[in-house]
Amino acid sequence: MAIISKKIIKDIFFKTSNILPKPYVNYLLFGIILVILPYIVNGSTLLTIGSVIVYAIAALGLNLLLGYSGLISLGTAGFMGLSSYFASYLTKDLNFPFFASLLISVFIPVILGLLVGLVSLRIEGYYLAIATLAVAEILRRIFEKFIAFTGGYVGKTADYPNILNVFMLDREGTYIILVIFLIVIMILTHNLIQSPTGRALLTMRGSDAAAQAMGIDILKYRLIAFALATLYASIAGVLYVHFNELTYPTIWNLGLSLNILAIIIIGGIRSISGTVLGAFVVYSFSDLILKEIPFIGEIPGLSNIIFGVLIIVIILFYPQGLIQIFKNILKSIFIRKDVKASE
Amino acid sequence: NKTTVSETENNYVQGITATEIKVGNCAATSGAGATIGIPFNAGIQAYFDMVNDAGGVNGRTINFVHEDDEFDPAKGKQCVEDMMNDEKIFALVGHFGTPTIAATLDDVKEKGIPVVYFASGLASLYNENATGEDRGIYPVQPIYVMEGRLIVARAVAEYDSKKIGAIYTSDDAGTDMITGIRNQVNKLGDEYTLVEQQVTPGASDYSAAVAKMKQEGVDVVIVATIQASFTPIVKELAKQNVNKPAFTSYINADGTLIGLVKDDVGTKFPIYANAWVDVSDTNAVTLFATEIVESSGVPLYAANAFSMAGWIAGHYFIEGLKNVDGDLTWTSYMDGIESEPIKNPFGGQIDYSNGKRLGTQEMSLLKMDVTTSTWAAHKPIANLESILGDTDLGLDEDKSSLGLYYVIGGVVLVVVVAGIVYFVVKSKRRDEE
Amino acid sequence: MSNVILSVKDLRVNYGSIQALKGVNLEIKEGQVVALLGANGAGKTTTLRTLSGLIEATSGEIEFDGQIISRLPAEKITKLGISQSPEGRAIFRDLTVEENLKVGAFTVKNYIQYNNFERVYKYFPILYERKKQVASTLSGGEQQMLAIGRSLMASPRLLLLDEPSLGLAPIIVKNIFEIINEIKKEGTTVLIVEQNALQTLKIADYAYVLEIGEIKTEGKAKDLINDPNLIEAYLGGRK
Amino acid sequence: MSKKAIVVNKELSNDIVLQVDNLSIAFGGLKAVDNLSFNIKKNEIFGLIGPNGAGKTTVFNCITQFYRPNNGEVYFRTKRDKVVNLVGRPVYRIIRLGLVRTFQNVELIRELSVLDNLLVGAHIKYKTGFISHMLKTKKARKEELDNRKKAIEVLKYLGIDHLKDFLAAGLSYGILKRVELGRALMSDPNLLILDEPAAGLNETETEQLAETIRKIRDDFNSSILLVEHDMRLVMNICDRICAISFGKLLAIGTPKEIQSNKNVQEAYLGKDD
Amino acid sequence: MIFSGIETGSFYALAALGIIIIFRTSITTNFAQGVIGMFNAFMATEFYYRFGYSTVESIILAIVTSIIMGILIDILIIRHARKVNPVSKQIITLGLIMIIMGITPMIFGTTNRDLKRIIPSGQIDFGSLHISYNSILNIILVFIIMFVLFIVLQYTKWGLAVRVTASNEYTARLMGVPTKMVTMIIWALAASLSTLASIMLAPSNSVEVNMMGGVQVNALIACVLGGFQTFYGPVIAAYIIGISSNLIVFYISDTWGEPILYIFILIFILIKPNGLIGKKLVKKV
Ligand SMILES: Nc1ncnc2c1ncn2[C@@H]1O[C@H](COP(=O)(O)OP(=O)(O)OP(=O)(O)O)[C@@H](O)[C@H]1O
Ligand SMILES: Nc1ncnc2c1ncn2[C@@H]1O[C@H](COP(=O)(O)OP(=O)(O)OP(=O)(O)O)[C@@H](O)[C@H]1O
Ligand SMILES: [Mg+2]
Ligand SMILES: [Mg+2]
Repeated sequence: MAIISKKIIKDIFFKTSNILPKPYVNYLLFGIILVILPYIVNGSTLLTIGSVIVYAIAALGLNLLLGYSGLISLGTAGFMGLSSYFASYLTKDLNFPFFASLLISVFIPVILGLLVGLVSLRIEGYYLAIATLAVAEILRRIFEKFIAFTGGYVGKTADYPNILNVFMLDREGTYIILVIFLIVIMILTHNLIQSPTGRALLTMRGSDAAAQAMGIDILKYRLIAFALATLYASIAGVLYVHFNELTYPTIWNLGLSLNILAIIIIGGIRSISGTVLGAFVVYSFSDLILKEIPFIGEIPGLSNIIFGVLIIVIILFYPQGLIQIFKNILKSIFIRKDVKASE
Repeated sequence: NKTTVSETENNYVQGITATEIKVGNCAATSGAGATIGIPFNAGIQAYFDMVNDAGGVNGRTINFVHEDDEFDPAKGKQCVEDMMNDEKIFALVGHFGTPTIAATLDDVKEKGIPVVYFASGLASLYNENATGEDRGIYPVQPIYVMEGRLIVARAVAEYDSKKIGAIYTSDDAGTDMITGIRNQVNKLGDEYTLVEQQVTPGASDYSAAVAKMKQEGVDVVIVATIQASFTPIVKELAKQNVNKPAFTSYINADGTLIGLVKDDVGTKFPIYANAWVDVSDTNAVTLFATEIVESSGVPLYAANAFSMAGWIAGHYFIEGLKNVDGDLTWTSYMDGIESEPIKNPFGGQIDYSNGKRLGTQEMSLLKMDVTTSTWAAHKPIANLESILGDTDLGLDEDKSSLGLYYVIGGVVLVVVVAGIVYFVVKSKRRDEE
Repeated sequence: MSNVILSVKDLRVNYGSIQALKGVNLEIKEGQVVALLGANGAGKTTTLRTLSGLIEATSGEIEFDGQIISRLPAEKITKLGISQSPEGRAIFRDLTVEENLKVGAFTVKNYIQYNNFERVYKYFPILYERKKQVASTLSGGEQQMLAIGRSLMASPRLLLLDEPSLGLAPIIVKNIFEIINEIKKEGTTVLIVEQNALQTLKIADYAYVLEIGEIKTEGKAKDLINDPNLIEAYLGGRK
Repeated sequence: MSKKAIVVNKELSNDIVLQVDNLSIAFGGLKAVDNLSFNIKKNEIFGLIGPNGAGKTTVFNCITQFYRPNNGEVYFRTKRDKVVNLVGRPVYRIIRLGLVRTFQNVELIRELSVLDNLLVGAHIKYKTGFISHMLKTKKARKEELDNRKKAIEVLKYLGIDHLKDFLAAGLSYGILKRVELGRALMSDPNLLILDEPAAGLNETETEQLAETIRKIRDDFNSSILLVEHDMRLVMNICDRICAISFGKLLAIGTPKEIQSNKNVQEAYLGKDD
Repeated sequence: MIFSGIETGSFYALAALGIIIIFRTSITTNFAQGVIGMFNAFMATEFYYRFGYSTVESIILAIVTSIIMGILIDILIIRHARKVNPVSKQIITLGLIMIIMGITPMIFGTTNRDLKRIIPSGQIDFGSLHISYNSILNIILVFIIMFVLFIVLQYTKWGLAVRVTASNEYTARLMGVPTKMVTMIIWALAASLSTLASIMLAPSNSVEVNMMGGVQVNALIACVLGGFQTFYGPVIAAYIIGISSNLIVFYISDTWGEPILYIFILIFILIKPNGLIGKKLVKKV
């Protein structure tokens, strides 16, 4: 019995840590666990986990961009915000159906993202990072000041999506949509990074010269990377506004972009499961765990301090991200035994 | 007029037991909003401590719970749900932060939970005739749009100013106030003109906006901003020697601000602030000061506008409670709070009867006294009508319908720019290769 | 007989779980040219890096001129007079040639620095021509010369050269060996790692042969050069 | 450059693969390559030698369009036996014509396995786009499988198939050089340009390399252009050698001729002891 | 107004200089630069109000604490982050922000504070233009600091040491450059620069947790506009931003002034991708 359970655990963990092929099963399994959650946890925990999912989606896009194409963007929050306002404006003010609004809301940020991608041919490294920051700052000012569209500092609300007038979703229903988006995106991303496109992106990151010599069109792949990163970010923005039923200018600030960056660094760059893990750490650790600890939760700000320390400690000791811990643990548990057994 | 305690616990509404009433709020007690949230909650707690020490209301003590939402509306929304559904509070007291309030207004209405005191002057709280699920909303603070109008009225009444300058922040407080200011200036007629300048809250340089005031030669300057921007703007006015009387919102009628600006301003120009609280009533102030210091242990809070606001929030909730007839339920509470006008401990009163949800409509005028570092009472409490003889108290907001065209225009612009840049980059690349 | 300037006792170095050096013993006499030979991956570079303090040894002792240096940081070791031309050149890519050389002389006084500049430019005239050029745009060989020149700028007492001839034209390679002879005459001790075993042995006084982290053979260069077995077995060369 | 320059159709005699005509490039005042001309024949191993800083790498960069020459043309016979001028073409298009290079400082991708690094070399063989890759369509899967097979063959050919799953980051220099060679071979080039392939190799490895290069010429039916400072290798395998100095041509000829050329000896080889 | 732009530009310049020298040694953009300054501005008020030091003394003491803080950050964190890549280092500075933002209200309470000017009053009048002595002092002080730093970084051995530490830390150590010392000095210097900026800004504003938010963003943008390769580029850019933002707000639009400025800057770096001063580095293969 014990042996069987160990084997099952082993299978599951190894697959999620990308050691064995076909991680679809694991992603789906993970999805099912997420879907069951609403029946277990209370409402506000669900909201927290919903946000985790939203930010995980945006972080997956940034992971593609930073981890694979080596381009760094601090504009994620701006793009998320833009799509969230579009989604809210289209569904609430103009009564567009959910999917139509999703398409349009995602289209505009992606065009902007492509623009940044074009620019990335001329501006690189930290210049690009700060240039994207400037783009996000401009967008945020627009969110603040273009009141007719954004509601200014009062923010703007939206409803839970209403799909084809058939499914009038409630919070749990919207949550399930979030989970579906996350899992589908995880699978698609997994496919992509294992494909020639993924290799081309990595090559471009490692060496411009080698990439070009091997026939990789830098412009094309930078555009792809930016398009996907903004696509993910803006999907996340749309989901955010429908799940939280609101959007507000100061959410979409530099801090959020940095947090999303923190997700992939803490979770593990170039790792899908790492990114999701990172999102859980960054966006739920403080709320679900730290604040529940009696002493820490009571003193305002203390949980922030502890979390700040934690981030630094993780980066100093696990530069490859937390996913590395899992892999190490699993390796030390299973592989050694396997080797012995096979001898 | 006594509330009878039901026999079986099952009959109690949420948040009520035989000995306790649980109320709560979500406020920022960490991060940037902590400056407001912590003293505010301390004020509420101080009032409840006082009530509890005196035996509570009808044998029930008040249990005040609160959670930190870090001024993040998404967290605030979660927190409010927590409060309503998990903590099962009876009422929200001191609902905090404009974005969170805007985001949760529908939720709390749907739930039907009473909300007493909003730490915001959001225009959508204003309702002249609340019925149905809108009934549970009890704004206390003045609505910003109304305040904007009041400031103009005061400026005109005090100095007969024709050319009114206004510097406002781009946040909700500033933009709502400027709406009221524009509105009132328009109403006054053609001989009155408005010079307005928007500034970003938390900017590090306000000199351009102030220079504009100077260039235009305005008669008075209205500083329609939150506290963080008030100090630097006033300092800049002094620095550039604009030296025109300044009027500002009740938000800034805070003793601690005087210390920050008095060295710069000196006697160069007078500064007036609206006030919906009257601090000249020494009894009320002393009571507040002793209680808050005893409860929070922070002497500074005795002169803190936010803790005073919290105190008022506690007061309004308790006064409503005292008026309840029969079993304590949400409906009976609403009936109770509407049953008679409730006096503000620091002057003025609010009447919630017949669905009136107008917030404070009358304000006094204070004048900054730099020698004693206090806001001295200058004019007593009055409403628009008594200041200027203006009888129209409504808040006609000007909502432009141009939004859609701008949006479409913006979208087209982005697409066109993207196209142009694409072709430029392409052709450039062809050149380079 | 001159005295021992560097002695290494039972040096062990690990990269994670990989053991790169498994107890290396060396002794270098002042004023000699000593060659450290061995196949790819034998641990030659690791030895040099450990001597310079860039890698910390797991155990063992390094004594330089009567002082234990195995626990000193790299910059202190350089100050004591050990200077290295590292594998892979490691030039400062965004600095000019001149600035690169200047950094090489970080530990010496200004007047010495001027002499050294002259000397390096004499050895490698091409560097003088390129002195204002950003180092990353130099040709491969020019970068190699820069790395060697930079290590000479510190007026070292012990010079560590890691594959100095890599990427250099035959004529310059000959030069390099002449330069080594010349600085030897000035009293500098040289420890050289080379793939080009025969040529190296010709100018060396003494040689060690490393194999997978251990010294397998050592002896006078003259003797080793005439030991065809050894050359065949460890250095993969014929002739 | 105008488009015209690109489509010029030049008559090249049938046995010539690459013709460099009056190539010049200068950096600031420095003439790195100065009016250089040479040609490479089919199935020839052609050596380019010269002192450090003579401009060899720069010539390579001008041929592969990493640099744009100030002057001169580079004609190339493509896989489809068409003659094109390379000057003015985007860098990433060159490989499609059948010309591929390696680098003086190995440019492999550390995060990728040896096998994946080889697959990068097959980039131009993929016809599917990133959307099919995301959806993992049937066509995309088949393509990947085919190329994988081929990569393993190439690895076997170079004798490093046992390393296929190792990350490039942890491998020794000699192996990396071979992987880079393998990556270049994945595109079935008809001209292979190698920049100092023997640097850092010991003598045995260098001899193996010489063998491999010859075999590649025969098995892949391609020409090879190489720069190398290891004279034994160059003299051993090259059919013809071009020696340059300060960007200018010194001599072209067979290894023997070059070895005995006074100018070359003086500028490059040094006097024999 | 232009003058006040110069003054604001000086604050940006100080902060930008702090960012750029950290970039040049630790190759990371330090997002915590602003909050470090904010914290030490609180320290200055603490020395002034609680311990009764004079304004100048308080400021000097705050600079000292900022130096200590910079050294601590280096010893406790940055020194151990050698193997950490630049992007992860940015996240470390994000962690620093969280810690400092959390600690500040705990130590100093939640009320805004006031910091006095060094020269409390007095001004020079040029017609309608009034310039306070304190502004002049600020500007001169900043100019002197910049000048000294510039000379040190450009013409001394230590300046070279800073640049090689950034270029390749391992090799720098091999050359005998005490890189640990260099990074420590640089972090201390950066912390004190930003503290100086916040202390100069404080009298015309007030000391509060968010006081350096705008300065931080503008300083970052100044670094890009000026180029990361020189020390003086960002400084010049900081002044340009300080002055032109005032001019744009005044003459073009109060509401959209800042976005317009940012758009101009974006267009500019599109045209000159390496900033005002930066030169393009050719990558050779
Ligand atoms: N950074 C590193 N991480 C892990 N292993 C390493 C590292 N550097 C070297 N090694 C391993 O340590 C051993 C010794 O390497 P070293 O570079 O010292 O050899 P070498 O004799 O200089 O070889 P070469 O002639 O190729 O330069 C090799 O097995 C190598 O794979
Ligand atoms: N981008 C550049 N900017 C300035 N000078 C350059 C640039 N690229 C090359 N050079 C100069 O052009 C000359 C030729 O360089 P190249 O790299 O072609 O030499 P090489 O013949 O390959 O030498 P080696 O054998 O040392 O690799 C060198 O002197 C080099 O400094
Ligand atoms: Mg080596
Ligand atoms: Mg070369």
